[in-house]
Amino acid sequence: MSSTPNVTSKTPTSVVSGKTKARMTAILSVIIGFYLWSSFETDSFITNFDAEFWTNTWNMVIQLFPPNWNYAQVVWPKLIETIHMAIIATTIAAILCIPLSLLAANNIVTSKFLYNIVKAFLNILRTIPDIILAVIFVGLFGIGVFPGILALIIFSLGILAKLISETIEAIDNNPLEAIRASGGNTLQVIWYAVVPQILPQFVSFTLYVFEINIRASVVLGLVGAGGIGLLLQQQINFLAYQNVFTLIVIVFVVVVIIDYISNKLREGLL
Amino acid sequence: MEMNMPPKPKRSSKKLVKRFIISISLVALYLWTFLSINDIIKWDRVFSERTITNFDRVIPKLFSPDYASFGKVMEKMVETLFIAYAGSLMAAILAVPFAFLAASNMVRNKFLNTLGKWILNAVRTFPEIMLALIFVAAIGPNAFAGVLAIGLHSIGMLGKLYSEVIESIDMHVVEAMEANGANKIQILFYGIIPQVIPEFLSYAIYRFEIDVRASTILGIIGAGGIGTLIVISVANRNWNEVGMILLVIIVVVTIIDYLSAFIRKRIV
Amino acid sequence: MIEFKDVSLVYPNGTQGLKNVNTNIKEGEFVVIVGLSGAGKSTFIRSINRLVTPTSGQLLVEDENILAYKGKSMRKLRTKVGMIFQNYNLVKRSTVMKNVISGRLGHTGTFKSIFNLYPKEDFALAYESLKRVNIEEKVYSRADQLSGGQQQRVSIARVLTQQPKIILADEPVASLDPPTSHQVMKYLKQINREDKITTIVNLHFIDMAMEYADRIIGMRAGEVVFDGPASEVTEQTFEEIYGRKIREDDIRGGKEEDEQHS
Amino acid sequence: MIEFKDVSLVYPNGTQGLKNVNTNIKEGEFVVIVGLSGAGKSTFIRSINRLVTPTSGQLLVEDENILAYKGKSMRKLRTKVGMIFQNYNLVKRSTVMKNVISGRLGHTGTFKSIFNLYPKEDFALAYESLKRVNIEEKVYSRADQLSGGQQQRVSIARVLTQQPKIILADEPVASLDPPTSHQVMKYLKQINREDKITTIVNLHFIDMAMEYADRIIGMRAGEVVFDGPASEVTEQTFEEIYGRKIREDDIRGGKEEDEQHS
Amino acid sequence: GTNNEEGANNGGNNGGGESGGETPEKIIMGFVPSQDSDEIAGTVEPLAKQLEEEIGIPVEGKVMTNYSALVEAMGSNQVQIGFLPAFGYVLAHQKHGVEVILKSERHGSDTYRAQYVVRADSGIENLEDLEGKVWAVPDLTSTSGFLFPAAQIMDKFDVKDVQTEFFSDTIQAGGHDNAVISVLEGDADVATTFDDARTTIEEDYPEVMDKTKVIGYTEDIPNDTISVTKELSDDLQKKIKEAFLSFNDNEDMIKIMNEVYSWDAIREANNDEYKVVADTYEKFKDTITLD
Ligand SMILES: Nc1ncnc2c1ncn2[C@@H]1O[C@H](COP(=O)(O)OP(=O)(O)OP(=O)(O)O)[C@@H](O)[C@H]1O
Ligand SMILES: Nc1ncnc2c1ncn2[C@@H]1O[C@H](COP(=O)(O)OP(=O)(O)OP(=O)(O)O)[C@@H](O)[C@H]1O
Ligand SMILES: [Mg+2]
Ligand SMILES: [Mg+2]
Repeated sequence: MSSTPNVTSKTPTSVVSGKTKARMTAILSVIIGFYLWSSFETDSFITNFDAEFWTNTWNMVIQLFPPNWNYAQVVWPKLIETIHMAIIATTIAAILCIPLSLLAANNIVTSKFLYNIVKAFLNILRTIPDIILAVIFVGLFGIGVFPGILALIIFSLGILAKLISETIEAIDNNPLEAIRASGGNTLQVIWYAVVPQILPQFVSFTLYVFEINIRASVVLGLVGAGGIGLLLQQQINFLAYQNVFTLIVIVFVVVVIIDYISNKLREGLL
Repeated sequence: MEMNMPPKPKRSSKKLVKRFIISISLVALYLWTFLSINDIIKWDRVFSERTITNFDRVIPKLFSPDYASFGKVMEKMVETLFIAYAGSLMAAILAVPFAFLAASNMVRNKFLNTLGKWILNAVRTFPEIMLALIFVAAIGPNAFAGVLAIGLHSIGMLGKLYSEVIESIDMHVVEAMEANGANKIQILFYGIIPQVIPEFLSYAIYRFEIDVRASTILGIIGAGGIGTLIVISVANRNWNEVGMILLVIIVVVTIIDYLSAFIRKRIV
Repeated sequence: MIEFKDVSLVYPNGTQGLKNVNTNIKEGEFVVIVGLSGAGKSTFIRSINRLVTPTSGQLLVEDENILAYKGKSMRKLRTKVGMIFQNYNLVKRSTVMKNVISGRLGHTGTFKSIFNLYPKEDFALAYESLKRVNIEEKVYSRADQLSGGQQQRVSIARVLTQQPKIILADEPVASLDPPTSHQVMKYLKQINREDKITTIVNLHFIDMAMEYADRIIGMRAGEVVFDGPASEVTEQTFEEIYGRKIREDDIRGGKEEDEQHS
Repeated sequence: MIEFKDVSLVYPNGTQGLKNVNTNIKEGEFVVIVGLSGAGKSTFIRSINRLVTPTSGQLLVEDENILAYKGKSMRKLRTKVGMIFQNYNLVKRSTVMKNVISGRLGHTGTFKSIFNLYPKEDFALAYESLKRVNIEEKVYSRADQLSGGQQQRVSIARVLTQQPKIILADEPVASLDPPTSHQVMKYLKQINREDKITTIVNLHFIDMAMEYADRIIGMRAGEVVFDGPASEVTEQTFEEIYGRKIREDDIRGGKEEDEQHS
Repeated sequence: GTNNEEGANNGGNNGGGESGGETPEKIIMGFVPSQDSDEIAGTVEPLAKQLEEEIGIPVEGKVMTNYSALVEAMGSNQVQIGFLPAFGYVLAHQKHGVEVILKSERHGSDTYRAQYVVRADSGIENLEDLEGKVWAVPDLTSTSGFLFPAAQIMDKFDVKDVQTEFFSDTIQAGGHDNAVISVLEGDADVATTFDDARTTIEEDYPEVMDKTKVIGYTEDIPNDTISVTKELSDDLQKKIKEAFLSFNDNEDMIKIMNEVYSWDAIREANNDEYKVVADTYEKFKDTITLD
């Protein structure tokens, strides 16, 4: 070795600068501080995990077993209803989200005003919990599948439009420039440069939302918006946990199948 | 210049068959859906006069929130926030080991890998409401039951997202560390964690946003939060109060959205 | 054909992209712009098809001041001016044909283009262009299956399909290895000769510039510091463009070159 | 120091990465490997620190056959062999210091390294290395805030901190522009001379190879087709390496070069 | 159980342990607002406060809109006092040995009935006419909306599966109000609800009283309960019982209870009174099918 390192006062002794260190410490303290506060407010203490907690949990969990397969036959019709609801809601949301997400992408829309309006609208849409949407639509249209579908549409539209518009914002802008430079107008730019780039993500996000919709309908049924959740609520009310578990397993299998199919589709597209 | 037309594109018959099958199944799926959904939805009822009067009755009330209940609603909203925060933070940490297990570039064992993915999937499928029920039974009807339900459920989703982040890291960096003789744990701390931490944080914050919304449902079974209020005011047809709840949720969640977007931008 | 009259461009953040540029490019010329990174080469080129808009001066293309153009007239300008980019700017997931035919977008109605209803001649033209850059057998491949050099040839074919009067090329070979670079430059030169298309190319390497250019424009800090035929380039020119004495390093593989050829 | 004895490597998919390679690299040599894309240059280099494992033959480093190495002995080998990559392979979001000090991971206990408890000397060494490539003022910048050339210098500093006996560099300048390329090559050469570290570099450009190499190894389709001092490279050599007659195109900026220097 | 007030107190927040009879440090009181009432309460705070004063142990009140969690929480003795609807109580008693100590009195009665509502112009006059009609049920777990009327029809017409054998179709309306509305709107021919659910929608549907009529009632159903877990010591149970009963003499409390829970008074109760619900449930335990 030609030069032995000479330790001087200028020699750094840490991997980050002092300023960064201080900032990290501050951030960490804030996170932990908040956590302690909310632990306090919600009585979440590690001491709650005492033996009693585990026995009680265990007593509940064993009641789930074994799943009652006889109950499965009751589930089928509602499961199919759930799938139908999810298909319709996802399809409509996917169609509606196209113009919305284009308008909410800052590399497509040059008008800051329009962009902000659409973005704000989508943000508000996303803030509303699915359960409230369902409750309101049930209030408007009466109990049934229809308000459920509406709630799912609005709910998934918010998610989908956000995901897609972020995808659009992240695409390679160079081809857009190339099309623009050869005289294409906005629609042509979208069709030739944006659509091919986002198509795989569009499909995969749509399938993702489809999965979310299936899961969400488990919740919606609680307030009378159709689907499999209605059964969940009833079985919980009868304290029939084996049936509940059957239901959960069935939903799980459906979701896994959807996951599988969507992976295959994604592979085919990319 | 003589003009030649390009040759017709060759398509392999296998691909054609595949496309054909996919198209047919899609069409069939939609036919089936629309035909059967027509039986379920009673269109004449959905678009009855009653619906119109419902609109007249409900919508104006929704838009004139009952400000008197602000205090009550806000109190429950704050509780909801605390539940969501404690739950997401718990999940943000506990999801990490599962994520590494499920990431195919970290655990080369296909069996363990699939196992990890299945665990995460299964956890995600368990409805929050059922989890909350179990925890209410275990520790009583309080916010902590909600925290556990939200936390456990979130592990499923965060674990999945985390594992995708891990799968997308720059493995060249890992290779570079390997090349200078670092062992596995050193690689983890020097090569992998710095790459994933900002995304992890960002997803955790994102999950917090979702959890705020998700924890609204917990109140139904007494696990805290704003859910009880929602159900009761709807059952009492107190749409003004529903309007107030809606307003509070929109405002609070929007503020959180902005804050978290701001923080996430600074992290990455 | 293209005339810069005291053109300046200040970017919103205050960077001076162009500074009082005056120059005149004649029809059919093959001009190469050289300069250091940040000298304003891209800004110069992109002003011509208004991808950026100069903040003062006049820029005439075919005797019309294009700086006032907007909307439709701008699109019309752009159909006349083809552009080739450093990173090819192809839509990676579309086929070569779809990329090449997109050169005709400016000539085709929105509706027709969206449903791929191009006239037969356009397809023929696109195919012809692919043939001219010897890549016709890839016509239905996806763009991301091609190598860099092939992608750049496709992007040349796209420009050819556009049938432009001017071709702008912004560092078309910066991402390519030397043999491929020369191939691409040769195609550009050949098209320039055969079709009499005015061609303006940005290059990083002054040596390659001298090999192909009719005329070289040297830029530095937004200003034109040299403008003349390739044969007039001297050490002095280097100094002006790079702001210091020429060093062997400025040319890839300096001194051993001579041994090589001896 | 490094001896390939009839080394072959077949990738799992059947590609022959190396084919009966026999060569001997002596301590302190500066060897440049050239060859077309896919010739096996990377495979050659990566065999030496066992990032890939040859499937037959013997590979001796300091007279020990490293092909049998596993786990601990392999990590020990790797602490002796530093590596520089085309894309720098820095952890983008970590500071320069953290990246450079990671060169000492192989010398540091797991626990200490996790909590950044390096001895003072290590920090000093890391800082010293940064100084040697003239980038010490960036010590607390994040790696992604640096330009390509700077990143590559950091990655050299990382290797220096490792205090290796051998440095491998896999196309260290392929992503850099010519002046920066030369700068990086010069640092490598300088380190090779000052510290007597055996250095093996892959390059795409034969001209740059000749400028820096003590010795050039030409590869083609997994085989060594030339092996000798830079001065012995002839047109014949080119033919062997590139599989065809040398053309002016093979060197960036061919013929005008001579005019240039006249 | 015997009193071992000191011994069984395990010091935990929520008590616990299986030894019958203890005095926890704190009592949790769970309240499920009865779906079978016109106004649904959102708070149990005033009751809890008053009770705390009377028995001298901290009392915390919790409201939940679904009784199953309350039943389970009482099962694990995380909640000691539960305001359970009749059906919920029966389940809790069977599964966890929860005991009823009190019940509510509404409109001067400690029981209520379920009613059959049909459109006034439908020509349906009595239960016989209902055969083959469409039935709107608030919820299959509702005591008045489903269990009692179904049992009545079962016995009267000797059918096994009321939903499919007697009625032509069953709609789950999702609430007593919704059940009435679906009759009003013609989606169903008959709704079974508590007596009289129509008043809850009168404000929104002023015509409801004229356009519909009640053609029959079921037998009496006991009102909602105040129940306690078996782990509570007899002494404490007694104290709690007395405290609640004393509210009957407290004008303020009566007022609160009436306003918030539409309770007029609190009465003593024992498990036998709920046997009728248990029996009814027994009939359905295996035959309740959904859809
Ligand atoms: N959109 C922009 N906003 C602000 N400044 C810009 C913008 N584009 C370019 N610049 C600046 O303008 C100057 C000229 O940039 P230009 O891209 O024209 O240089 P160039 O010669 O093409 O360089 P390079 O060889 O790196 O492509 C540079 O200082 C650059 O940083
Ligand atoms: N992991 C691998 N699996 C299969 N084949 C490989 C793998 N890595 C390299 N190859 C193949 O081995 C051959 C030699 O590759 P290598 O990367 O050594 O070439 P190279 O000379 O470094 O080329 P380049 O200049 O492109 O880096 C090539 O044909 C390559 O496709
Ligand atoms: Mg440029
Ligand atoms: Mg290589």
